[in-house]
Amino acid sequence: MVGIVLISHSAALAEEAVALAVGIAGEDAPIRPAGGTDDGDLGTSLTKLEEAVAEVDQGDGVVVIMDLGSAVLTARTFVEDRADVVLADAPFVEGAVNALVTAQTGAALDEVVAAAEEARTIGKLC
Amino acid sequence: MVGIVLISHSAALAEEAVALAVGIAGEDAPIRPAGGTDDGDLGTSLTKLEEAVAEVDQGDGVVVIMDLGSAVLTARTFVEDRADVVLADAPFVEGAVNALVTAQTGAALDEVVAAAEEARTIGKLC
Amino acid sequence: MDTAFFLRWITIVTERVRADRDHLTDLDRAIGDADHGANLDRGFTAVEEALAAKPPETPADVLTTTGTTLIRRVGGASGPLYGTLFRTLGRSVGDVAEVSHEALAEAFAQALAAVMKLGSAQEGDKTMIDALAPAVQGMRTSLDAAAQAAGDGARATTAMRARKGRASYLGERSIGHQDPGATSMALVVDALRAA
Amino acid sequence: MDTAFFLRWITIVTERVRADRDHLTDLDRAIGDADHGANLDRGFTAVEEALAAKPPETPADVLTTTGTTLIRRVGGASGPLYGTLFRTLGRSVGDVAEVSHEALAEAFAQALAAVMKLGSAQEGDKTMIDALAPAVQGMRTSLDAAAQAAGDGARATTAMRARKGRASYLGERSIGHQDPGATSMALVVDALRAA
Ligand SMILES: Nc1ncnc2c1ncn2[C@@H]1O[C@H](COP(=O)(O)OP(=O)(O)O)[C@@H](O)[C@H]1O
Ligand SMILES: Nc1ncnc2c1ncn2[C@@H]1O[C@H](COP(=O)(O)OP(=O)(O)O)[C@@H](O)[C@H]1O
Ligand SMILES: [Mg+2]
Ligand SMILES: [Mg+2]
Ligand SMILES: [Mg+2]
Ligand SMILES: [Mg+2]
Repeated sequence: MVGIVLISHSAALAEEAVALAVGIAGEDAPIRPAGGTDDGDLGTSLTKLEEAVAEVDQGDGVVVIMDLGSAVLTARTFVEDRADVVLADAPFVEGAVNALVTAQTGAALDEVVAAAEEARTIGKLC
Repeated sequence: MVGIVLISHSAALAEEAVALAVGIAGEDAPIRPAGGTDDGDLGTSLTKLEEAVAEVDQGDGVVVIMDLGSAVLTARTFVEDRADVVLADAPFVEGAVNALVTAQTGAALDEVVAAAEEARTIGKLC
Repeated sequence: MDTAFFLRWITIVTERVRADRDHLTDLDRAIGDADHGANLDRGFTAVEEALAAKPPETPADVLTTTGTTLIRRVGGASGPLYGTLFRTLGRSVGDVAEVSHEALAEAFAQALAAVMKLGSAQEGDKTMIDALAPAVQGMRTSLDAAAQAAGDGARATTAMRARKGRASYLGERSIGHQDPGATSMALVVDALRAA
Repeated sequence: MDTAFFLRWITIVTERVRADRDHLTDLDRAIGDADHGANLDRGFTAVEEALAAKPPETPADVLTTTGTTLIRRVGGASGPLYGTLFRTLGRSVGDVAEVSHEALAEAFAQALAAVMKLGSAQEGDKTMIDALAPAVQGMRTSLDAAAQAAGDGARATTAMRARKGRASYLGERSIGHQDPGATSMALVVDALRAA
């Protein structure tokens, strides 16, 4: 199955977004948080991202969802030499839920990315 | 200033999203989380929403941003009889940051709602 | 149907929700988050307390107190939805001592519209609407017909694919399980004929 | 310019970052999150250790190790950006023992393009690009001209409204403060002529 990593400036936010997504979609597909710096401060860590990607990588590709700022830059730097890891331009929480739900159906990498990105356009009030 | 409330199924997610937004935008405009049930379980609480709205209400209106499911239904029920409280159809984390940043400039209620909703369309990778 | 009738209705619903609590939660375990029985039991227990604390004087009092309490105490998606159902019933029957069958049927039709609007759900989305909408049709004839239709509607959700609520995230995998909210809605409507 | 030249450059940058740490952090306090000095100090301290642990054999070694370490250890947006700058310099100068002025100027031009692409930033967005882009122009003439242009560019950010990075969230209120990243970039470029 496709793996999912949530990278955020905030370790707690990434963890809670993972928990919410797992609460909704279950734990069949692998998803991990990569938040905060190596020292646990606010910021992002390439090392944490690498570790999280390695943990969720089952050989079918990995989708990374970023919140803002340095998370985006760190993720972009990471995928420069990883064709099997794709960044989704998606809302952090909603994209994570959609991606996990889709990954669990056994969908392919591009389908999981598309599901995450579609979260942008799904209205909550209709 | 316009107040902002984040309502989520998860108390921790709402708290961390508030913390991230405050970390980026500062604390000039009021923002509060309303997550979880009255008993602290996963779910939503009208009472928590009412309390959070009361705390951030400075007379200039309040924007509520919801994550998913029962948070949307609870928020919708709440605004039935509150014309000064508006629901933003926005991504949870990104909408919160944009709303708070805009509220702090002293912007009006409709501008803060628009800022939150614009977060849908702002690409992270360009 | 007077205040005592509506109080009996709510009491029977409360008892049956308590009795079926685990069954409703099991249905929600299959396609949701395993809390629907617990949510409704918490909600109706609070309703029981609220009605005991301040005895209602009219049918509308019973219905409005029930709805307002459910919105506040259920904690899940079903809280605002059932809350809106009962509050709309209360508003529709109005300030009278006796509610005619026709007035109740009209109130249910209005409540259906309000619940559909709140949840943006249609028939066929595998939600409580799939029991409530046929019940509204059946109620044009009798409470028995309404109960029968609600039960049939709930059972028909098994074959549906969820398009609203948590179960919608399961997509295809939501097929083959009866919807918990449609099941509890059939219970609520069925209790009317026992009241 | 040989391996020793590039090592001296990085050493001077490390020392100056340490000396200016509080100033850079203060600039970031005004329009960011008050960590730019701490971020770069942590990053270049790690670079110092990495270069000491495995002495580099070529200019490219110095530059690549610097970039890779910064990406991994800075922790803020400036980490991937400065990391990409140094790694692109390393890739551009290639496997040589001596780098000509022309080769360095060309490497800086390529690094500018890579950093702009990574951050999707343009000149005028009030970022490190506003010091780096004029430095690349100046470097066509001399290291002195580059340093002068980078410093002027950094100072010119004061009047700009931020369009990228955290400061962009401040909108109008970002005007009137010099950008921390542009300030550190001017320091980095200036250190070249002291190396
Ligand atoms: N948008 C909606 N419209 C109508 N009914 C809904 C909607 N969302 C959920 N439901 C109903 O609510 C039921 C779930 O209730 P419950 O388990 O108490 O809430 P939650 O899903 O928040 O845990 C579903 O089985 C479905 O019938
Ligand atoms: N997208 C970007 N493109 C170019 N430079 C950027 C970008 N985002 C941030 N910067 C630069 O990074 C500096 C901030 O670095 P730093 O404080 O270390 O990171 P953070 O903002 O994550 O705390 C800014 O002053 C700006 O010059
Ligand atoms: Mg449930
Ligand atoms: Mg629930
Ligand atoms: Mg900073
Ligand atoms: Mg920072």
